[in-house]
Amino acid sequence: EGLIRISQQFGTLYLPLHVIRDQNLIEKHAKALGLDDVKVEWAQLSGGDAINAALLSGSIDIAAAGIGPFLTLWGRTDGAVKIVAGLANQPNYLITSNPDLKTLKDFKPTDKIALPAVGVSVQARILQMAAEKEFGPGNQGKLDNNTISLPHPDATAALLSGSTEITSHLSNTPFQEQALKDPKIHKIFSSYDVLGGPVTPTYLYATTEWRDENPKTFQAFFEALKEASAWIEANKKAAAETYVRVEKSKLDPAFIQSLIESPDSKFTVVPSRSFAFADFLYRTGAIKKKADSWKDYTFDELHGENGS
Amino acid sequence: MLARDPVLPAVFEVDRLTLEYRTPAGVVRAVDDVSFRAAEGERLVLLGPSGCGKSSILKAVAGFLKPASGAIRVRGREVKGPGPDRIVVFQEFDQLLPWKTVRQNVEFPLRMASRLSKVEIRERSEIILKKVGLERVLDGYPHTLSGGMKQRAAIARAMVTDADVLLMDEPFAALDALTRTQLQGELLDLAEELGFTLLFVTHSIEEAILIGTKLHLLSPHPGRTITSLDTSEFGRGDLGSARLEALSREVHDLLFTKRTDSKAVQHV
Amino acid sequence: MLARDPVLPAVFEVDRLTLEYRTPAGVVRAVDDVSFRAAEGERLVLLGPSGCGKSSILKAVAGFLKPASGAIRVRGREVKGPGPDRIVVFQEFDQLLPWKTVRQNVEFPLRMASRLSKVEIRERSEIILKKVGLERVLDGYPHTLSGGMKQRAAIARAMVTDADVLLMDEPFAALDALTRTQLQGELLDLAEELGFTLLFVTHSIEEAILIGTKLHLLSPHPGRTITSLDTSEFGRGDLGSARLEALSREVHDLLFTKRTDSKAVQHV
Amino acid sequence: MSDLSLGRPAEKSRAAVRLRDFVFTSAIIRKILVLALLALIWELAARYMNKPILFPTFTATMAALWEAVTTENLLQSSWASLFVLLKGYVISIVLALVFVSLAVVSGFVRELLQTLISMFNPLPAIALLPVAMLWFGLGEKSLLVVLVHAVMWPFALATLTGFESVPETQRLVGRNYGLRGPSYVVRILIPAALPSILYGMKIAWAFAWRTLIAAELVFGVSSSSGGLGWFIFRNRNELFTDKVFAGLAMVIIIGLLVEGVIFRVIENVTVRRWGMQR
Amino acid sequence: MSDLSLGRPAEKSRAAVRLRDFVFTSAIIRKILVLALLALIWELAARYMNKPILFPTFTATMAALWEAVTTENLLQSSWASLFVLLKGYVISIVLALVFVSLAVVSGFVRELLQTLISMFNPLPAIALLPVAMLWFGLGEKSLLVVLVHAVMWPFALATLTGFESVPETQRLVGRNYGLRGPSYVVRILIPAALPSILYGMKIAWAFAWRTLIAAELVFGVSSSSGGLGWFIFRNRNELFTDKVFAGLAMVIIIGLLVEGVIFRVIENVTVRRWGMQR
Ligand SMILES: Nc1ncnc2c1ncn2[C@@H]1O[C@H](COP(=O)(O)OP(=O)(O)OP(=O)(O)O)[C@@H](O)[C@H]1O
Ligand SMILES: Nc1ncnc2c1ncn2[C@@H]1O[C@H](COP(=O)(O)OP(=O)(O)OP(=O)(O)O)[C@@H](O)[C@H]1O
Ligand SMILES: [Mg+2]
Ligand SMILES: [Mg+2]
Repeated sequence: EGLIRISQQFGTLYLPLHVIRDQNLIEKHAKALGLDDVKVEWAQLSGGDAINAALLSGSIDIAAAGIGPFLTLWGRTDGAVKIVAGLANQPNYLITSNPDLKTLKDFKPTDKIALPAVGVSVQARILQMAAEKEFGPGNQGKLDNNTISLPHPDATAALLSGSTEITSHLSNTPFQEQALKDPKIHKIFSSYDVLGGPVTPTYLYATTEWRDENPKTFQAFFEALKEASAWIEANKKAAAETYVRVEKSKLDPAFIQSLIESPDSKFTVVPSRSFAFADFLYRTGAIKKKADSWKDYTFDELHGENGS
Repeated sequence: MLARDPVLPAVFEVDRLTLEYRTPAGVVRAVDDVSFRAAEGERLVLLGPSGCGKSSILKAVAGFLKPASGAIRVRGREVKGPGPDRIVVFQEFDQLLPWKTVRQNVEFPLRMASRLSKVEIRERSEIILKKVGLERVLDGYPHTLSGGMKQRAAIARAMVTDADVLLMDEPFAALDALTRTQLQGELLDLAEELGFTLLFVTHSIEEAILIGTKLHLLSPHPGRTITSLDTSEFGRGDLGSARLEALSREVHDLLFTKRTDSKAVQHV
Repeated sequence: MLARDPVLPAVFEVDRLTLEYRTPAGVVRAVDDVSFRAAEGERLVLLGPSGCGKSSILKAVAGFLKPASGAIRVRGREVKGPGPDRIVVFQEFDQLLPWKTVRQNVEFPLRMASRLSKVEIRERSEIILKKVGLERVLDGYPHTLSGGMKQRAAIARAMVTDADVLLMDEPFAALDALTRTQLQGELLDLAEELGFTLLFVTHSIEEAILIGTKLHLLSPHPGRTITSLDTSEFGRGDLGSARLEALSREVHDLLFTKRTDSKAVQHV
Repeated sequence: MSDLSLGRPAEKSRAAVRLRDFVFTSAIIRKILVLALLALIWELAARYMNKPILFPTFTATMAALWEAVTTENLLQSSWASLFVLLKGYVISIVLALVFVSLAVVSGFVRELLQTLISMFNPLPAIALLPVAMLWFGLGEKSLLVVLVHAVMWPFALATLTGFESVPETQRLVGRNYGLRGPSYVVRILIPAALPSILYGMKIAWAFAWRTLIAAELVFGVSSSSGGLGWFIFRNRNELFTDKVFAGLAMVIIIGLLVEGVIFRVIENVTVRRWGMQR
Repeated sequence: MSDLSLGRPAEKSRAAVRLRDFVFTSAIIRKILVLALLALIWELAARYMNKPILFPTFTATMAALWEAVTTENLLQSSWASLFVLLKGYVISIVLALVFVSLAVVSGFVRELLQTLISMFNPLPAIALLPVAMLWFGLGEKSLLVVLVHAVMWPFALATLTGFESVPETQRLVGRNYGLRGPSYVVRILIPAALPSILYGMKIAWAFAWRTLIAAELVFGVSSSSGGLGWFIFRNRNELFTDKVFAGLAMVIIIGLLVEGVIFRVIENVTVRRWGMQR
């Protein structure tokens, strides 16, 4: 009790964490719960595997990573980690600089799609699900040979420069919005199209053990998160400024505000369409543990919500 | 005049020594069944053709080479390894430590022994360096010295130590006649003064007779004892004398004329 | 008997040569205003005390050291750098290439010149290696040789080349009396046979008189010319003769007794 | 490093002593002992930590290695990586040797090379990535560029240092026999600097692996042609830590083989035989 | 490498020649020329490619560098990284020296060290990360562990190779004057092997940077004070390629300073002065 270590990655998706940090919300809620002396530590980690390793080694208490790394960890630890909350609903776009590419069917073997961590990242899973939808069950791997592992910034730079074989990118906010500013780039699909509605790609998760040992800290964090999400939805301009301030970002605040204000984007703790991933991963054999509903891998606090 | 004087205890004693080197092509026997001994204050000179194993014997006495058979005892105790009680002047030019100046090289053994104060060490080193004629390059590094100067610095480093056993491998080979004579004199003076025991290798028969109280002659590779001679009666005064020249010629003949060992021994 | 013979064209000619080394402590003058010349087939011996600059002169003639002033000409052309027309035997023991066997070391210059077939190269090398007494270690690597054996291998490597200018820096310093005499003989034989021109450094005055047709005496550091002597009339036959001994003593006095240069020249 | 290492050990009479001597002198047996000891430490540490997902035991890793080799074509992936690696390695070494040889001839090239080395050596390989992509596109070519960058500078530095430490006399001997330019480098400098060059090759080998694995993780593999790095990456993402360690064990095994067999043999027939290194 | 480098250049009369000589012999001026040349090549290549998002020009990079230094505390971030780096560097070098010194005394330690080197040297630093986290948690300690791993093995190998190449005679001299154990290592082996050790230190320096930057990308920072790697990572994520290059330029500048000032001075007062290296 009294110590919480939270990991963070780059991007506006993690805005609730920035807000919590900026407004000292955990401390506030801890106090309300009678926990006076709470210490919050922030760890900047990148990559789901590093974050999972940090969580498992007890170096952090709250992990923030994509649904893919989470489900893998959940499966491998046989349910010893669970989702605390989603971060936000945000779409991932498949964008391309090749005007001939309109649907997945148009991809020829030479049209390379960049995404982080071929085969395992959220983006890779989305592409597989899209392929399954497009080409039918069992064909989810059809475009695997077109994919290239490349971190988002490098992929975006490659796409924008237009001088490499990379013509497409299954991207992420804010890279996709930055890329789409270029008139040569167009969108092929959004993850919302593939999954049929808003998707929460990234989650906060913790071990059940930690939660059992630190119920109050956990509660304070959860409340803080809820407040932060609500505050963002209510104060989008201030939220953008918070992001710029906390991240010391050099991005234009107006641009960040436009990201937050995008109709596709919604900050909420409630998971959306996570079960589609769990089901897909189990069906395709990527995880061995079967979930019957999204509630199997989330903490009770969320179960009252209208999640999926 | 066979050099056996069982009354005086031996300072070092080499007993049926055989030395071998392992090479990829097989074992090379460098020294075969050589025995000698030197008592306190004696100066034993090894003489023998190039490659006969003189340096190897010296290294074995210094403790760098383990005998294939036989024994080496220094003051009665078997040699287990090298030590500052037996200071060596090597044959190689690169025996000065290149990262030390000439002065530092000479001071080095004194600092290691650390019985003297810094000032004393400095003074002693300077005196000895003046004796070998290196006062001009006290603070030069070894790589700026000529071959002979390197050798002189190495000699100075050995002479400064007060060691009571000195092992010197052709120390004067790269010196001109005058410097050589001077340093021979210095060495003999020091020997008289300090009474150290010396194992000395040289190719000059005259030098051997002059320096040594005992000569030990070795046959060509692998080195075997030809004979031992007592030359303690020869001193600096005999330089150029007929007596010395006669002995020189005798030694030359012993070394380089093929005869059986027994004959040689009889002859002595 | 001043060595000036303007009729014969000079093979190498050193003209008012000054050599300097730059060190962190300042410039060291090693050789000061030295001139000499050697005509075809002459054998010039440099004699002088340790550190007087003999090796430096040799290296300058070989093209490794640039004169601070003065000129060096070989067959009339200024020396610009080293070359296989002037083969050097260095003073250092580490001049053999450690990654080649003795045989390969000796074959090396022949292979570089590549005028001979492999078989010829092999034969010639073996003959010369036999002459210097290294037939036992043909396929040994240099680090397994004794000091004298290394020197002999280096001599063999130089003698095998047929170079018409040889520069030898105390090549026989680490050899025993017999081997030394033998190799002196070999060198003189070869000189007669091939007629090469030789620049030779030694500390033995007798050797100098025996080998050289001309002696060039140098004063202590920095080396300045004391005088030049013609010794072409002395040959192997004079070994031990009174004539040779008298000259030896004279040279010794010239070298090591302090007198002015002018006097020395008059004396000659 | 015994003082007496030049000589033959004195004969000892008892068999036990002989055996001990044999064990302690035979390089292979000593190596196996060391490896067994390390494996034991690993096993105990892992058992003590008891976090198989982060740090599997030695036995679990070996089992995973066996499984990966038999069912997942690990050997083939290793070969794929090794092949790229060897290409990059050879290119780097040849390039570096050429560059360093030029530096021997020209003071300007030397300064240039030294500057390039001190500039590029500290740069992480990933920094080169965007530029490499720009010029060489995706896939093996860029991978090779990154690999060459990682390997070439340290090797060039080793070679340059080695060349600079060649004893004066040997240099002079080479010049004296008329060697210049390439034949001087090949016949004098390279053999005389071989200890440093071999050291450079070992370092280059190690860093080629480090970089290749890291580069395969970060970019440039399409999923079909996965190498060892890809194998590790995939299993790490799926939290099959035992397989991750199996992949790393593969790297170690290859490293031990190359070091213990290839480099050791080369050293024995060259620098040790020549007395240039003990 | 001139044949005649031992001697003073012959006096030449004309001022032009003097000037040329000065330019070509003065190390600093030559270095500046080389750097200017490289900057020019960079500028031209970048202008020709005209893809600022992948490869900004030299001038743009310098402008970004200036801006980062003046407004974004780049110097402070660099110092933060440098501080960690120096800590890891010193630890590695001390550890390696102790380990190698033990290896000098004991054949077993030597075999162990050689085995460890050939095992760990090819392992990418990130592979150690999970295990390091398990033992040392997040933050500087783990960073140091990863750094030490990256730096220690190559340095130890360099030192070991150097020790093995110490000329026999110098070794014997040390023994002869009664040196053994640590004082033998300190007074004989280390100075005699200094060219190799300095080379090892240069390599270690380079790899410390490579690793630190890469590790800061993955580890990020646990505290508020981001290092240089973090600066690069953040700007890469925001697609400010010129700032990414500015961060890399900072690494290069530090590298050039360390190489051109510290290491050069050390070399001049040691190995070059002693005639052990040209
Ligand atoms: N490291 C070694 N490995 C193999 N053989 C060696 C080694 N060192 C010396 N030898 C051999 O041992 C023999 C004796 O060598 P040593 O150096 O003792 O001779 P030496 O009498 O000193 O000769 P010199 O007068 O030429 O110096 C030589 O034949 C040589 O070939
Ligand atoms: N690399 C160098 N740097 C500075 N000074 C040097 C260098 N080499 C030689 N010297 C100096 O030049 C002088 C002449 O040296 P050189 O080697 O030519 O002498 P030498 O006549 O061959 O002596 P020796 O008979 O002892 O071999 C010496 O005083 C020496 O100190
Ligand atoms: Mg000897
Ligand atoms: Mg000399």
